[in-house]
Amino acid sequence: MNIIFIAINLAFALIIAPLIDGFERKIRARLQNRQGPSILQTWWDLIKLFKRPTIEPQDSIKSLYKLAPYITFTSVLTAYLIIPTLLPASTNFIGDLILVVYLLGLATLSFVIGAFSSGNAYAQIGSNRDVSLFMSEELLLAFIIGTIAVIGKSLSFDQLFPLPFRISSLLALLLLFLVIYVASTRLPFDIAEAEPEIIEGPLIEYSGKHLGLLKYFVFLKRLLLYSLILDFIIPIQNPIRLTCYLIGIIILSIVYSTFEAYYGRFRIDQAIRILKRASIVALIVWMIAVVGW
Amino acid sequence: MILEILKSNNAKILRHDEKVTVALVPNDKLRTTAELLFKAGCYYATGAGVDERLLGVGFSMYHIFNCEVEGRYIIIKAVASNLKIPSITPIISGANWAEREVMDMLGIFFDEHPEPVRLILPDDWPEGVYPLRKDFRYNERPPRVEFEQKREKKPGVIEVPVGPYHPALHEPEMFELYVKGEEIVGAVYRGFHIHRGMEKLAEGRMTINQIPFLAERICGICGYTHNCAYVQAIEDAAKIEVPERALYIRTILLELERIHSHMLWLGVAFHLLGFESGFMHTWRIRETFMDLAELLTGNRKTYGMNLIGGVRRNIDENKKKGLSEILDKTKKEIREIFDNATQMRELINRMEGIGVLSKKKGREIGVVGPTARGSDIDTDVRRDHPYAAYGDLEFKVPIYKDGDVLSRFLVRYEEVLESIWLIEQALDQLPPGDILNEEYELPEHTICVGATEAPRGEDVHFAIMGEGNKVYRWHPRAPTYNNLPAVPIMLKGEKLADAPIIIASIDPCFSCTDHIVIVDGEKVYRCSLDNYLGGL
Amino acid sequence: MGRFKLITKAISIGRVTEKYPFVPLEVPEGFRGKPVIDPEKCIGCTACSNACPPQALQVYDDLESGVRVVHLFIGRCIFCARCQDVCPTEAIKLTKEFELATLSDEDLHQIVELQMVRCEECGKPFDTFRHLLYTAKELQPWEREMMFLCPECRAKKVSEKLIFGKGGGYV
Amino acid sequence: MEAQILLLPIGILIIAALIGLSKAKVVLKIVNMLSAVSSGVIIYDGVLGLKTTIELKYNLFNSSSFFASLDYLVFRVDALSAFFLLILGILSLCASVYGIKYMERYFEREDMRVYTFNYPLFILTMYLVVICWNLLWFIIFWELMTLFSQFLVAFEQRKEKAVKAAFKYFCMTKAGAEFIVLALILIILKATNFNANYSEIANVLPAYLSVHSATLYTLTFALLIGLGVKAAMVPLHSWLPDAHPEAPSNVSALLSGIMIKLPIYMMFRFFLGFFPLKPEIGIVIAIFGILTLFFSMMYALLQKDSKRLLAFSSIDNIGYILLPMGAGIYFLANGSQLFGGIALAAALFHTMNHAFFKGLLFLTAGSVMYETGTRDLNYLGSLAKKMPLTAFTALIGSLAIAGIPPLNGFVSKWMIYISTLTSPATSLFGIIAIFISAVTLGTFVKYFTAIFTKPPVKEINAKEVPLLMSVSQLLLALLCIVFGIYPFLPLKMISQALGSIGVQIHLDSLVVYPSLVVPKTGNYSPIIIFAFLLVSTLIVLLLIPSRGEVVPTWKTGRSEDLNMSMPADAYYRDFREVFREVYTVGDASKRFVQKIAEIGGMFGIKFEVLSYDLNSMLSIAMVLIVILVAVLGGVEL
Repeated sequence: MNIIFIAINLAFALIIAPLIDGFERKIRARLQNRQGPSILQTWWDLIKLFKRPTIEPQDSIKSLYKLAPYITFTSVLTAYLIIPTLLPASTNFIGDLILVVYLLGLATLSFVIGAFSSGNAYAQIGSNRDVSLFMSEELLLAFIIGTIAVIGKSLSFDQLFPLPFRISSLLALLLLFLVIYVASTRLPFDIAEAEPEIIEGPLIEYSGKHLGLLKYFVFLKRLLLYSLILDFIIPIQNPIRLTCYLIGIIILSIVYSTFEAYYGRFRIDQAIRILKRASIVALIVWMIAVVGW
Repeated sequence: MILEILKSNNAKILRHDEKVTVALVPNDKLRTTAELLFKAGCYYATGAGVDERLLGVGFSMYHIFNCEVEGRYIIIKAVASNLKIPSITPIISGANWAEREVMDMLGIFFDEHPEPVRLILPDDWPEGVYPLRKDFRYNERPPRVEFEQKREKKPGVIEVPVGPYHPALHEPEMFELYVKGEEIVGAVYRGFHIHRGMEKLAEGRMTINQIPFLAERICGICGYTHNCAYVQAIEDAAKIEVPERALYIRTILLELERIHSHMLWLGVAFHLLGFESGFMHTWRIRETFMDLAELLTGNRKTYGMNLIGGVRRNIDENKKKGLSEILDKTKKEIREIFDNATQMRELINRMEGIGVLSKKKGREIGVVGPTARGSDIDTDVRRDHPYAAYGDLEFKVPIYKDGDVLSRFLVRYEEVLESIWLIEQALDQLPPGDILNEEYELPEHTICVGATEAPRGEDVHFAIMGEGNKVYRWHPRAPTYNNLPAVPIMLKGEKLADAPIIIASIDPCFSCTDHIVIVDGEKVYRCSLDNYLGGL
Repeated sequence: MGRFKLITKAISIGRVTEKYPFVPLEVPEGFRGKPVIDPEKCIGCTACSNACPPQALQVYDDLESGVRVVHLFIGRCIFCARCQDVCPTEAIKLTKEFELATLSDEDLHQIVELQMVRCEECGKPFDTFRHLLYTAKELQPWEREMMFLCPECRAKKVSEKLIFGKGGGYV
Repeated sequence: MEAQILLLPIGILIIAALIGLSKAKVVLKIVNMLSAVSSGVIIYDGVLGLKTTIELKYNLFNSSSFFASLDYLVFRVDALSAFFLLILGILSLCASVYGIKYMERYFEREDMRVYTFNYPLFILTMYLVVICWNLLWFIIFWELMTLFSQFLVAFEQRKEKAVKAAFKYFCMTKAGAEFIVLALILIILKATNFNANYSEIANVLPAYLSVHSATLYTLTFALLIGLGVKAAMVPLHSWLPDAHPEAPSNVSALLSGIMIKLPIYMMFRFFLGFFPLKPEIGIVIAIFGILTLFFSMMYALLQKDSKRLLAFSSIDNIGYILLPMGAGIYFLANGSQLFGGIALAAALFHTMNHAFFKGLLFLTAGSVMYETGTRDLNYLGSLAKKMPLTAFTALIGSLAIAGIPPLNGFVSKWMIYISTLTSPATSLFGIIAIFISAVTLGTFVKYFTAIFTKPPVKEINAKEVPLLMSVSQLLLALLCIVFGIYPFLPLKMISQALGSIGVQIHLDSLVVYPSLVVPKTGNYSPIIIFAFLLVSTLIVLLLIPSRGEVVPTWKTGRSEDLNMSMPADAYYRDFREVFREVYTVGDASKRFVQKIAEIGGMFGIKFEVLSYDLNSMLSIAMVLIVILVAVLGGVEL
């Protein structure tokens, strides 16, 4: 039964993730007085990219450069085995919160190594920023995980979904909201792919199918993180969970894309500093959780 | 007092009136004259070399100084004795490019020039072929010559190429940033990738009333002020009475152009800071001004309104009414947008204290326009050399002291509001009468200069009248030509992430700068601004 | 706070971009678009070709067939409307059309051919018929008779007149 | 009879050392091979030891003096020793096989006898330290181990740096050893009246210490310092980053692979075997662990010398071992068997993992040196083209050390987090551990990309290393993968090992095939994850195949070749800038130690930070011993 559920969740994610991006593009267009592209546009883009041929820069390490997008893509797919998206699948025989975090770590790692292998200066600078951001983001995330673990007395999702209602859990979720925003490479924090100075950074040499995979990866990652935060909130066995979940996703994407449309890009050091401050807040939240509020 | 200086250096005054002073200075006195003028508060505007062999003089160099205190342009002429003229770059570093340009284009050599290498001509251009000499036909194309690239990698830094094709630059130019981690430890500029041969074209083929349309195409954004500058130069030479109404119409259009140019820049600035919605808002408002221009002139951008002696289209009553209505509306909107946008901390943080240019450095290089006003240099051609109708209108010149990107940003923002105010005044006081005066005859061999305050700064056109409805020599100088050398200074020690906004902060208009050159061919890295700006 | 003001502003204003390629775009009166020569009105006076800055308008005579060709190449045109200004018969006008992208070069050329008058004496075509008529108005009556002479022959004729007086010489 | 097998490696290694005294070229091969063989035997011993306890007794001399305690030389392999024997065996096997080719590079430059004589003895002494069952003999072997290893560190005698590093290492560990001596004197004087046999101690000591708590704390203090120096626990680590890079790479592999684990082994013996379990001791150890892993890894981020970077990360991993050990002691003392067991298991598991991937990484660094002759990350680059095999193994090592599933590093880290995070007292440890493991990832992205992928400043000519070297790398890489995907085997050993010091972990509740399950706390199924990753990657590769044409790298339209290589010291500049407090604290503490040393210097006592004067080092240690004994006497009366 679970297996089927997981399969359905996976399929759902694969289909819906680009649509969510299309939806967000529509919202941003609306906030910028534009007619936006249609919601399907992201899907068309992906299909076009998958049709295009790929190229290999001559300074690149071919094998790594070519393999990296696939690993990146599949590692986030693997995370979908664990986090229930559409249907409430019990996943405690596969993995827990720690595993999800580290799978995303794997994704980042392979993404970055692929970029480094492309041998382009912009890619190196970009992935350098990416890793710096990842490390500081991980500090905040670590505190949140600690808080959640202390609150839920567990790390496996069966125990954690939904999180018991406390002050600390609310604050933790708020911080998680921020981390997710950072992790989903959105505008104030898309420093690694900053277009004006380092031209999409790590992605610069990637083209065609590779690029398509990496873009697809980003959309899947976003949906995954959405589902994570929603699962923490919505009771897993609730009959109306499905509707709540879908509404939640829509709300999240509206809020996120509004933020994205109305923030200027941070410089990398500013971003790291912000995350550092946030993690100090997280430390306090952790204390609150330990106290037991 | 200028006259004293010139006389004391036994210069021969060729022309002296309220606008322009032209003097022939003996070569041995050239440097002292230049120094004295510089000390007296005249700033080096530009220099132009002329092949005057047809006038029986030989090759000569014109150094054009902008004397703000007296509101006049001083043109020092020096005649080359067997192709040699003493260089004034050791005294005025601003003359570096001008003199090198003349070296490339006319083959006049400047003694003791610190850096006598090619600036403009590409490396595959044959030695000893000088495109601006009169015996070089305007449609001639010399053969390529082979050359070897000599260049070694810099260890310990990444050499980040910015351009020729880079989204941060909207025109093909080449910066090369030496980056350590995120910090820029050095920068190098290589320009002159665009080659349209306008000067040669104007001298070779065009009649005096056709050149305005060529001049308008020097710049893709602020073409009309070039057009005006040229027209003013000729009118100044021929002493033409331009109808009042025409002057007012010119003023209106100039300010309209300034507004749309600044709005464009502000939008781009937002875009470079990653604030896309700000970009959209700004350009949404800019669009109304584009439509206004279209309404008044029949085209969004290239107005084509000027002829020698006036303008071609009138502003009738209902156009006037529509104009003032729209202005009222948009003024409020602009205020709203920018007052709110400047409350967004992250934008301000990205601009505050970034890319600082000190007043002293700025004077040395001779930066102009908002770049200068951003670093506390109080200069504005509209006020110092009143042209068009600016004499009768009142406006204030915004000055900021910090010299960082933010102050340039604010200068431009305030200038937008000032321009709207100017247009409103001009519309109110728009005098009646005709708009074009075609009764004039053109003098021969008169040396004249016209200047306007382009959105990017002072815009100087130097011309010598020729026989029969032609110009003998025409040398426009775009503001970016003076501002570019400041960029590497601003870049040094900043973060790579700030490079685009810093480069953009002078509102560079590369094509305007490059318009002169006549050839194309594959450029390689050669000249480095740093070499004379105490660089890397 | 300013951020939220901007957001509300944007929402209140709504969409401002247009579905342009799918809906036509309005341009105001006096828009300077694609120039078009009216072959009926054109008299081939070459005023436009002299005024045209980019030499998009060129006028040349085909002496064999005796045709004056007025050739407008829009690929070079800068839409300055100087031709419109100088045209004596308002034959050339700038339309509102601005979508000039095309796949075939021909669309960018407009060629007007005008019949030329041959000189009565030497038979060399020297001017378009229309231009001759246009100028005929302000000709003196005594000039009318040598209207159909090319400038050279006319000059000859005139000098003869001056030498031999009216009605040709004494006997 | 079977027990005699314990003597076999001793014999072989001594013979090897004796052969090693000759200058002949072939000796190198012979010595390495003999060491390899003996390592094989050691592995066999380990396997044997896991089955049954092996014991050998020798009655050396009959005396009833202080030396009575030296009387019985007992070799005994219980499950714990066996576990460490396995690690030692596998690692020294790889190192020796690797050394056969690798050491040839030194022929013309160095006197090989330094290596050929000391290397086998070094392995031998480590072997003896693990198997001996007598505290006094242990300290003797321990000192010998220090001695031989420091000769190996000083292998390149011409390099002043090497010699200095070796001497610093020797002095510090020697001084540390004095503390151990102190501890053991206290034990055999006070508790066990001159009986130094482990079993005896294990019987008597806990009861005694539970009464005399002052002695307990003194012992804990002394042992933490003494063993901590050897294990490079953070306040006492400063010898390691100098010593490890200087040794030949296969020796460095042994040094940080197994040698710095022996103190861990002894800590298990003492703190779990001999001492009563006290929560505060656990917490203290855990705090030391946190300090260790935090600071060392933050400093590892700065390094631009490949082996120095690895050395720092060795310290970091010691932290990753100390942390769960302390936590485990804490849990056990508080009677939560489940988490205590898991934490201790995690400690042992990480010991093993670290031995494997760090050994592997040191070998790859060695291979790079072997080909290019440099350790400078700024200069290296793009070697993956030239040495694909090494690059592959290095990648596996980096992934494993960064704790990326489904490799072995993740399993142990996962166990650490699971055990620590959920309970409030220890969850901060877990949090910091998570953060640091992200920093580890960053560091090893730097290590890998700087050596293997980023374009070099100028062309480097290198080729793939000879087979013998890559074989040992591949073996270790294989172990990293296998133990990652199938952690149940090592866990079984570990449960035995812990069982032998009286800690029960309920393996059957932990391993619910095919996944590791901590009831109501966490779960991880390496097999499913691995299978899914593999299969889905293959499927995507089939669906979206990528074969592209080769084009020049895009340089925004520039034609000439630019220096596109990111200098290693430019990595993560801003991150370091923002987290500069860490470094200020670190440097401040360094200065603080120096200050103390200066004050000490005024009393004629000199710390290693000031000079490398052996006598003064010993004298400090002696003085400290005297003081401590006096204090203790005061307490006891």
